[in-house]
Parts: sequence; C-alpha cells; structure tokens
Amino acid sequence: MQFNETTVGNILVTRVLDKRIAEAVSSELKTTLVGHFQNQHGVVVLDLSEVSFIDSSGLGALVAVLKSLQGGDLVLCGLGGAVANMFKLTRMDKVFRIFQTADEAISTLSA
Amino acid sequence: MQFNETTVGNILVTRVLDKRIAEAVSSELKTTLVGHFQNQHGVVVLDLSEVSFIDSSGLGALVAVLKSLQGGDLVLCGLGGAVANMFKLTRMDKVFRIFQTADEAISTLSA
Amino acid sequence: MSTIRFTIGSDLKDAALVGQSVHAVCRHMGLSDDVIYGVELCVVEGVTNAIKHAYKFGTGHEVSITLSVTSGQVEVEIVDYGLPMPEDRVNALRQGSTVLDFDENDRANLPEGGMGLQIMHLTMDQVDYLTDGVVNRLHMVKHITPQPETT
Amino acid sequence: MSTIRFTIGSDLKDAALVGQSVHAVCRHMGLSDDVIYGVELCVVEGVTNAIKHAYKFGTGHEVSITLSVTSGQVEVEIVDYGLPMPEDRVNALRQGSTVLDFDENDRANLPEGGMGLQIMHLTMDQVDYLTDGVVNRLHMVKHITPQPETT
Ligand SMILES: Nc1ncnc2c1ncn2[C@@H]1O[C@H](COP(=O)(O)OP(=O)(O)O)[C@@H](O)[C@H]1O
Ligand SMILES: Nc1ncnc2c1ncn2[C@@H]1O[C@H](COP(=O)(O)OP(=O)(O)O)[C@@H](O)[C@H]1O
Repeated sequence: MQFNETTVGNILVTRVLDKRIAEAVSSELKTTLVGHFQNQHGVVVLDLSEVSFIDSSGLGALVAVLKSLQGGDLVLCGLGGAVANMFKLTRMDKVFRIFQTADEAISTLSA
Repeated sequence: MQFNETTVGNILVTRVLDKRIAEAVSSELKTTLVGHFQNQHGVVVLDLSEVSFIDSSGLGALVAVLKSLQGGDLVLCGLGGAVANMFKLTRMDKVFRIFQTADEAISTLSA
Repeated sequence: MSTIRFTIGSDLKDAALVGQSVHAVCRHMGLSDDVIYGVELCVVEGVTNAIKHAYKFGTGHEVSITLSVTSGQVEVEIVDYGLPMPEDRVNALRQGSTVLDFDENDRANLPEGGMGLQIMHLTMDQVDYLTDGVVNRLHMVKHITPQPETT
Repeated sequence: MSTIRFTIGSDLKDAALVGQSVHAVCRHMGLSDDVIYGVELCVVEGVTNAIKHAYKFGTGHEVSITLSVTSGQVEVEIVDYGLPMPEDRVNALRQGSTVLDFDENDRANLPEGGMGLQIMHLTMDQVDYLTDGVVNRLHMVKHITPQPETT
C-alpha cells in the first residue's frame, strides 16, 4: 500500500493513496495503523479521499485497529460515494468519528 | 443511437450522445447522416465531444458519408483522446475538416 | 439482455480486476451509482470468499463471474470448484444474520470479520448458494428501475 | 502478472462490455492513456471480426478474450471457434497492408472498411493469428514502460 503522511502537532494525517482497500491489502493497512499508535501518535486521521472502494475485510481492518487502541483515537475523513455507502450499510458510520476533510478533522481535534 | 440537433443558418450541428461508435451502430450513424444531406442541409457539423470510443466501422461509416456527398460538407468537432488518436492513426485527420468545438466550426463556416 | 463472464485464477489481486470490470460494465449499462457500488461490492465479497474459504488461498484454481443486465435486474453468478460453504453459513446468507446488530458503543464487541455474507444479504434482492459438492454457485439478483437501452 | 478472461456470446452489443472492461482493467493497472486506447481498440476490432467474419453474425457462439498485464507488456488473446481467417488476411495482419496508404485528396478511393487488421498491425508490437481449423487464436502484445505495481 502507499500512504502520504503529514504530522500536525500530535495528529498524524495518513492519506491512503491506493484506490482500493480489499482483502489483498487489509492486513497491511491494519499493521501500518497499529504501528502508528505504537509510535506514540495520539490521534490518527485516516484520509480516504483517494479510495473509491472498500470491502468488508478493509472495514474489518479499521475496526480491528479501533479495538486495539489503548488511548488515542482513529478518526476518518474523505469518504466518497462507495466508501460512505459501505460505512452506512454496516452501521460503522455510527462507530467511527467521520469528518468531511482532513482540515476539518484537524481543526476540530486541535480545538 | 441518440443525437442532439441544432440548426444555425444552413448548418446542422449533430451531437452524438452515445459514448461509443462501433459496428453495432455504425450503419445507423451512416443512414442518419446521409438522410440529413438529403434533407438539404448544406453543412453538417458532427460533434463527437461525448464520444469516448470509435472503432474502424464507425470511422468507415463517416468516410462512406463523406464519399456520398454531392455538394455540402461533413465536418467534425470535439474529438477527445481515443477518438482523436483513431483519426491520427488512420490518417483520417487529413481527410476530414476537424474543429475544436461546434462554436468554432460554426463561426468559421458562417464567415 | 447483455451478458459477460469474467474468469480469474484464485489470486486475490485479480479480484480487483473483476471489481473494476463489473463497475465499468454496470456504468456502461447506465445503472445508478448505488446499484453499481452494491453490485461491485457483492461481487468482490463473493470472489474473495471463494479464494479465501473455498480454495483456502490456494492458487491455480478458477473463479468465474457471470454478469447479466436486463432492463429490470442485474444478475450475478459466482462459480468456484472448491470446498462448499457450510450449511449454517448458507442459511445466514439466505436469511440474514445478527453480525451487524452490534451496540456501537461497545467497542470490544464490534465485528472484525464475518460481515461479507450479511452485506450480500442486505444489498441484493435475492441471494442463494447452490452446490452439488463439486460446482459451487453463488447467485445474486438486484432489481433495478428500468434503464434506457445502451448500445 | 495479472490475468483476467472475458467471455461473451457472439452478440455485437456485448463487444462494448469487453471494451469497457478492458479499458477499466488497463486503467486499474496504471497504464498510460495511449496504451489503454490502443489495447481497447484492438480488442474491439478483434472481437468484432470474430462475430462478423468467423461467426457471420450468427448468435449463440462464444468469443473469449484473455488479458494479461505484466510490468513489461500487455498481452491479449482472442479466441473464437468459427471460420478461420483466410491466409492472405493473416499475412496482411502480420506484415501490414496498404489500406491506409490512401491519397487524402482522392475522396472516391478512401477506404470504408478493411482497416481493422491494419489498425492492429500498427498499434500492437506483435500480432499473430493461429488456427487448427477449430480453435482460432488472435494473439497481440503491446510493450509498455514498466509500471508501478498496483494492488
Ligand atoms: N464461497 C465460500 N465457500 C466456502 N465457505 C464460505 C464461502 N463464503 C463464506 N464462507 C464461510 O462463511 C463464513 C462467513 O463469510 P463472510 O460473511 O464473507 O465473512 P468472512 O469471509 O470475513 O469470514 C466464512 O468465514 C466461511 O466459513
Ligand atoms: N476473426 C476473423 N475470422 C475470419 N476472417 C476474418 C477475421 N478477421 C478478419 N477477417 C477477414 O479479413 C478481412 C479484413 O478484416 P478487417 O481489416 O478487420 O476489416 P473489415 O472487418 O472491415 O472487413 C475481413 O473482411 C475478413 O474477410
């Protein structure tokens, strides 16, 4: 997988550059994100704006990261059509904190 | 096939609304255009801006129309990536008069 | 009716090729975004399951996906030749399960897997799974409001 | 390597489904626009020829298209079970023809057909056609500059 990462204070913005999050990459996604929290990042904003498809294993990987958290938070932003649909269908939109854009996430979380 | 047609003086602008011009529709395209010339339209501007694919039978239909002309003219506009490539590959870009846009075709031809 | 069959080897990375192809064909047929997303998702879930569960990630096997679009419905059949789905899972697919009835505040008990069959159950209008022990067929239908014919 | 096979019946309107699918897969693999256009065009030309010439527009026959993308090339094989291509046309495909060497000012002699094989000859880096009288295979290869791996 490819990521683009920016740090703003104790917030790490991780933009997924792959267009698809599915079984083939979901464990890599999970390992990467868990690693970020182990590296003392308080909050990770996962920017999915370039992602046009996510399947249940991709979603499961994000849930697994959320469940592994010992403090800190994983929040999401940039959910487009198919990705937003998936979160709604599975009710995971009620589980994750979801922002429109990374900027919106940063300004809310830094406030 | 679906078309959108506008008349400006003795110029008929025919915009193809189908995204693909291939064997399945090429004879319909030819019949439609030949009909326009029989209906005394002096110049037909065929606007291909919505067309993203043309194959050799679509191209052949346009050549057949050109060859059938007894006066009048068939000019083209709005050739996007794959369509422009096809005209170039076959050297048909040297055969047809090609404009960027319908407006450009109209203003040149009405001048 | 327009029909196309896609065949791939049991390789997870090629599941994406089917997903992209199904997406492109559905878009070409003028289907709505919601239908496109739903059909693509269920196809990828079904193909992934075939590779993961029927073939246990073993390579060199075949998965084929037949997509048929008529003016009233999209029909998908996914065929594999691996281990058949257990009967209780077939029932879960047909009748639905409680996997997504989680309490959203009870983080520890959120599901990390087992959501694929329920996603198909919820997204499609008909889902069924038939096997003779050799050929396994996952069959799905999504109703659509009649579309203009596309050529 | 990523490989997917598309199979359609000998119905012209389904040739577009293959075209769209090939386009989507090539785009997913990160290929350049020029390569995508060229491969899609040659696939549609080959599939159309199979339906038109090998099957004489008869329906109910099969055309299958295998697309393989590696870091160095795109490979396409189109298979039909109809009438084989005449030998002089196979030679035209392999060695090229003069159909596009027209005088652009001599309107009456412009070609209205017979351009498909030459388009494949010009667009692809390798083209070949093999038949045993029953199974006909059109084989095409396009070299590409190595692409980043896409998942
Ligand atoms: N195609 C299949 N062949 C065999 N077993 C299957 C198949 N699809 C699903 N299963 C079984 O059903 C279970 C639930 O599948 P699913 O809801 O997709 O979730 P997951 O794949 O995350 O386990 C799988 O764990 C597996 O045991
Ligand atoms: N797949 C095929 N099977 C049998 N004959 C073919 C096939 N493809 C081409 N041919 C023959 O070669 C000729 C040239 O084909 P092509 O260059 O594609 O132009 P067109 O299809 O417009 O005639 C066809 O007219 C046909 O006689």
